[in-house]
Amino acid sequence: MSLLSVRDLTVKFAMREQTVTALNGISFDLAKGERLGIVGESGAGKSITGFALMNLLSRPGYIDSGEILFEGDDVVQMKPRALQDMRGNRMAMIFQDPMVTLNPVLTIGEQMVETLRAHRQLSREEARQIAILKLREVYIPSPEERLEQYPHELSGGMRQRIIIAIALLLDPQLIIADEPTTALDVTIQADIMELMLELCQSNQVSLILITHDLGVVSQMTERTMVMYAGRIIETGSTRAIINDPQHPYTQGLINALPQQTKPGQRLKQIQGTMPALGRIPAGCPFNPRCEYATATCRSQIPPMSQFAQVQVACHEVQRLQFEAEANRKEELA
Amino acid sequence: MFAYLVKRAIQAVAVMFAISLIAFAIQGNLGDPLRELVGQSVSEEVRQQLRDELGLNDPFLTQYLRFVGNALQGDLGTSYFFKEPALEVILKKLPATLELVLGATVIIIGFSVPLGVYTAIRPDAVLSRVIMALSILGISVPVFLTAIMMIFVFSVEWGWLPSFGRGDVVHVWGYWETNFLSLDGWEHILLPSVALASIMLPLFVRLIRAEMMEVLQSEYVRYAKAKGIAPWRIYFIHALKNTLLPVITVGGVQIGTMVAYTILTETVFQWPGMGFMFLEAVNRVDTPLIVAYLIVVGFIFVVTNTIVDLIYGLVNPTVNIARMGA
Amino acid sequence: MSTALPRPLLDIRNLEKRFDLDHGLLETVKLRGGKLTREMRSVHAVNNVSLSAQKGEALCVVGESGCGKSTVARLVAGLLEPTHGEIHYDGSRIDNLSRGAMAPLRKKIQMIFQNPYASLNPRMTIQQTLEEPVRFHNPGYSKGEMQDRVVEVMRSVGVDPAWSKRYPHEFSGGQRQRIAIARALTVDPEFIIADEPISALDVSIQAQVLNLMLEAKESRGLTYLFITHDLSVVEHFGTRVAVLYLGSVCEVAETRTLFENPKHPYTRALLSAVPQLKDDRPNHIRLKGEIPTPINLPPGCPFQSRCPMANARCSEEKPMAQKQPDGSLVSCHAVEEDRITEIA
Amino acid sequence: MSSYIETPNQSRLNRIWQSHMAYSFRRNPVAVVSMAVFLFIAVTSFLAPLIAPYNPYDPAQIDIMNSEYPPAWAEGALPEFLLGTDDQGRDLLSTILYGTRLSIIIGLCAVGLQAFLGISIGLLAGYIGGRLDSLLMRLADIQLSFSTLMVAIIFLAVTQALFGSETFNRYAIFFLVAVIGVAEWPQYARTVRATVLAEKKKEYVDSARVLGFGPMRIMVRHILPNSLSPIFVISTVQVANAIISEASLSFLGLGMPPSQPSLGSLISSGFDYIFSGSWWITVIPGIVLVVLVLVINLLGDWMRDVLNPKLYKG
Repeated sequence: MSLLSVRDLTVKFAMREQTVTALNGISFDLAKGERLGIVGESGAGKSITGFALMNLLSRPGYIDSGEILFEGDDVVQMKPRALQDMRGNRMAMIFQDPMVTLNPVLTIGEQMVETLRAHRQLSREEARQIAILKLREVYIPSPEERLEQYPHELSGGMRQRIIIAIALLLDPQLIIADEPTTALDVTIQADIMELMLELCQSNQVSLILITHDLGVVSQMTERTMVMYAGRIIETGSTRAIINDPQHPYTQGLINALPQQTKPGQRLKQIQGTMPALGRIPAGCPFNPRCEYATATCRSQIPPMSQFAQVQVACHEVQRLQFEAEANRKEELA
Repeated sequence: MFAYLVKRAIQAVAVMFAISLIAFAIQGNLGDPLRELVGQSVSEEVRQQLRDELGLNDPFLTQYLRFVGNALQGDLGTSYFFKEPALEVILKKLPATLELVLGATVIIIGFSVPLGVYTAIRPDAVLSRVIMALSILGISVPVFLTAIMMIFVFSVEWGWLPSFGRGDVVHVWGYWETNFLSLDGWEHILLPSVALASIMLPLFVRLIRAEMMEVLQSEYVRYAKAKGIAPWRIYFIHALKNTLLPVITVGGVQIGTMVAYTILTETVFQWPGMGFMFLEAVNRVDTPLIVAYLIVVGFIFVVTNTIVDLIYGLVNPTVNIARMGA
Repeated sequence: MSTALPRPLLDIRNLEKRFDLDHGLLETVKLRGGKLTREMRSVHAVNNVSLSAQKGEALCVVGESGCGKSTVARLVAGLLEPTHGEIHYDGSRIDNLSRGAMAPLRKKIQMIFQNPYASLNPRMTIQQTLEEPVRFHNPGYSKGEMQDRVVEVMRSVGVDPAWSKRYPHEFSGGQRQRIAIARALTVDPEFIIADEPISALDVSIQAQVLNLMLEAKESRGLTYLFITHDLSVVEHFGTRVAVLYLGSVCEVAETRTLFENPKHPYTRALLSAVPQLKDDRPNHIRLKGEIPTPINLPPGCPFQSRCPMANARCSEEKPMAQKQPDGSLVSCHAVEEDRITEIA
Repeated sequence: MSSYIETPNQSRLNRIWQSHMAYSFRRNPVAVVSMAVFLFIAVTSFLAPLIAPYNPYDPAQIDIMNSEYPPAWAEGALPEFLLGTDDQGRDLLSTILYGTRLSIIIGLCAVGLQAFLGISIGLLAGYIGGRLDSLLMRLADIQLSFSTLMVAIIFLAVTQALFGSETFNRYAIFFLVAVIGVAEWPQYARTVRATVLAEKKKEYVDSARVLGFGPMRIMVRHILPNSLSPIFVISTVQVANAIISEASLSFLGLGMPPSQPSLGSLISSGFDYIFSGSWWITVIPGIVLVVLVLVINLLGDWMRDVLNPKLYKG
């Protein structure tokens, strides 16, 4: 049985003028110990997915329909008390910007101890000892001193380590990490990624890594899900997605990276921009930007189907494959 | 944060210096001390002699330094009307005003925090809407009008509560007589302190609500929820502490306004405090008393504001005066 | 290959910029161990930086946050005044000019900013935003000439001139960045300072903007000073690269040389830390600790606290830039003494 | 040379801006009603000389024998005095109309003075910065901590004692405008400075500097238009506050004299008669005052919601 099973999850935002759909019937499964990457550009709905899994959407967002089965319980139907017991305990979250995630007026110690005591019957001292242990695990020097410090006294990288330590405090089954390294510098980012990978593997924790950076996904996850305008458009093993993407958007995303083009040459760009919520076109949401779009694409939403090594939602995937083949032959000839 | 402390101290001294200059200017230009001393029917020669004796012909600086020197020793002149040292007159009236301010402060703090927090947590509840509607009405009614209306309703129409004076006060120590040790005292102080609180309370409710709502939107509150922290702890530990930081600064500024409003409240309720005394002194052109009031009130402002600044520094970990030298 | 080069278009010599943290006498006084001491804290944002760019080049400045790369850009743009050092443009010194004397240069040197949501005045239409600099620098232009100019730059950045009556908030981030580029192009500059122009944009939009900048470079013969933290962009866009760490230059080299044969330990660590698409294991050089704050820097090499090669000399003496056989300039004692070993 | 661009810009800017404002205004019944009530009070009071049944400033029309008649609906009323008469026999309706006009004029003039001082000082402090900025802002903090009302009471009390009531009463309106206007400058100055500082950091200002524009042009053309929202919002609140301040000062006898009553002095003169049952002299002008201030505050609230500026605090 999978650890997490999401079925037809739909999230809407009740704006003043209209209600817009931010997540449109997404479904996926996550096995115990598996690391899944959710990739997309801003507005794709990847962060909303992360918060929806915790049932932590803030107004005006709400889960409209669907179910999120986590260890057999439906998170969507959970009572506030049950949610509170689950969050931070069985399912933990790492936020994007470590500079604003920790409460500025509480010491690191207070913020760690309260998390432990919210879920376990522990004395302050016991909780403190566990906190120190976990800080050691994330390689924080002199953890006893850190507990007495306030967030503003620590650097961004240090804070993100502490946030990872807090996520691990109660040995959760699943960690959702929302762009955990985006706000950090490259050298620090590499450290944090390595640390997360090591901890997930050694503790058998499942990970959902939400990011816009294909490079990060490539190094951290086993499976990848590509999102566009509130839908999953392609999913499969990370290797398959990176090496042989099928959806024109995924292809475009990878080809647009500067590494994919010879220096000085024009990058292969995707035209246009991601549509704003509420202005998502009929049919395939990608059709206005897609060079392969047909009349079908403009009217019908493509279903998910297995193709090559991945599952992809594209009407024209076969033609694409055919053309790619032809191009390759041409190049060879 | 050594600089923080020194700066506050220097500022306090500078403000007191400015107040003393103003007070001195008023003393020199308002009324004629000779007339108060000897009346009109004295010849010009005797007047000049008296002026010399009183040092009124000395150069400005000498006169000012004498004024400050006397003030530092607690000598702020003698009230023309009471024929007593001005400072003593004020000190006698001070407890009445302080008790009034205390009563109002307790009401403001006691109600504004729960109401502000409640309306921030449940912005759509009917009760919140009622509280917010009342609060905007509250800030639209001037203090003196609230006071009058309360007298009209509770004293004139229903006759429940007394409309003026302090009633039976119990002597505690020195000049301090208190309202809080007799039922009659409580009855007398109730309306004035409610009236004094009436404009500040809605202001604080709205301020706390606005700050709290902003804090509740913050990333760290969302993070606390994601950690499974209980709601009460999120509201009262995570959010409230951050909410109160800006509220403290605004609160410090409002102390001045509060003292100003005591003048209005005391006038309506004929409360025998400093404010009421000040207006009487103005009507009687009792210059030493006016000057003394100015200095005492200025001193209270400076002290309270400095204390508020220090509290802010202590509460806010990013200012951090608790760890000096760090 | 850099020996017989003509006079560089931009020449930065020993540039320094400090920001004082403590203003006034009082803040410099500290209570230490019961004694009053006086100390000035200042941020050493840029320390003794020398760089030059030839005409037609795209000089990239890379580094992590706090390395002073944006400060360098703002110093060259004249938004900040250097504490020490000189900036020469086309043979004449520009860092000490008054605003009036600077005016003719403003047409030549333009700047593109990071955040497209803040770099356009929200209360001005696109037309007004683009017209203002044209009018300001060409008072003699007729209304028709001005209109032509605006239409021309809008076309050249791929924004439909029919939208010129709209306000910035009606455009997406990518389109705003195009408009910001258009604004810089209105005065027909020859040198463009681009401060992280694509880092606030989505991947698919980054490619669009980068292509636009490449096009402008070719069609207008522009020279770029390109500030970025993204090494993959550098490899693609830059002709030469300068790596900055804590306000000092570690290494300057031709792009290809730098990527094929990085020499400075920091450059190596930086390159190895970029997550690669095709390889599925993070395999980077781990640096000790974190970037120190640039407040009151200690003597010696700025990188010593994290450098795996650091020794006693590194903590005492600041390394000078040394020319390497392949033409790159490296400031590192270890490289100079040939102590660098392969580190994994 | 810039006038050419200014005009079309201004009107277009207004059009866009107003359409957004107008839309949210139409959708907000509280704002619509508040505006209607405010306009009603403002128009009737400014037309007081035309529509008021009596002229309270004309001694020939006042008869002390008419004093303390209750409003028309109460027992023992005279039908010609719709809202009754005050202690001096003046028609209360007419006196209220004239008094409201005075209150509004003093409020608007005082806020105009505040805005002029505060915006100039705020722009200066924000744009120049440095020592001048810290000095001005410290002054503003100190001034604020003493509170407008306190400063006004002391200033007016001393002035009154210095000049004597007769001279004071003659120029009371100017003293009031001056003291409320001067004492409240920090509100504007701090708000404007905070916005200027926030705007100055934005890259469009840097871009204007790189394009070679001068500081005056950047201030006026770029920064000021983007600082207007908070100025609008605090202006409404300030008018409400100024009217309350004026009423409070007049109530204390430090403002408008009873011969030329504003709403505050009317309430004050009626207060003595409240115990003898003549409640209307206090209550009716009191209600007018509260309604006037309330609708202005409600409009301010609405404007704050629509423009949502980041206001200065703490």
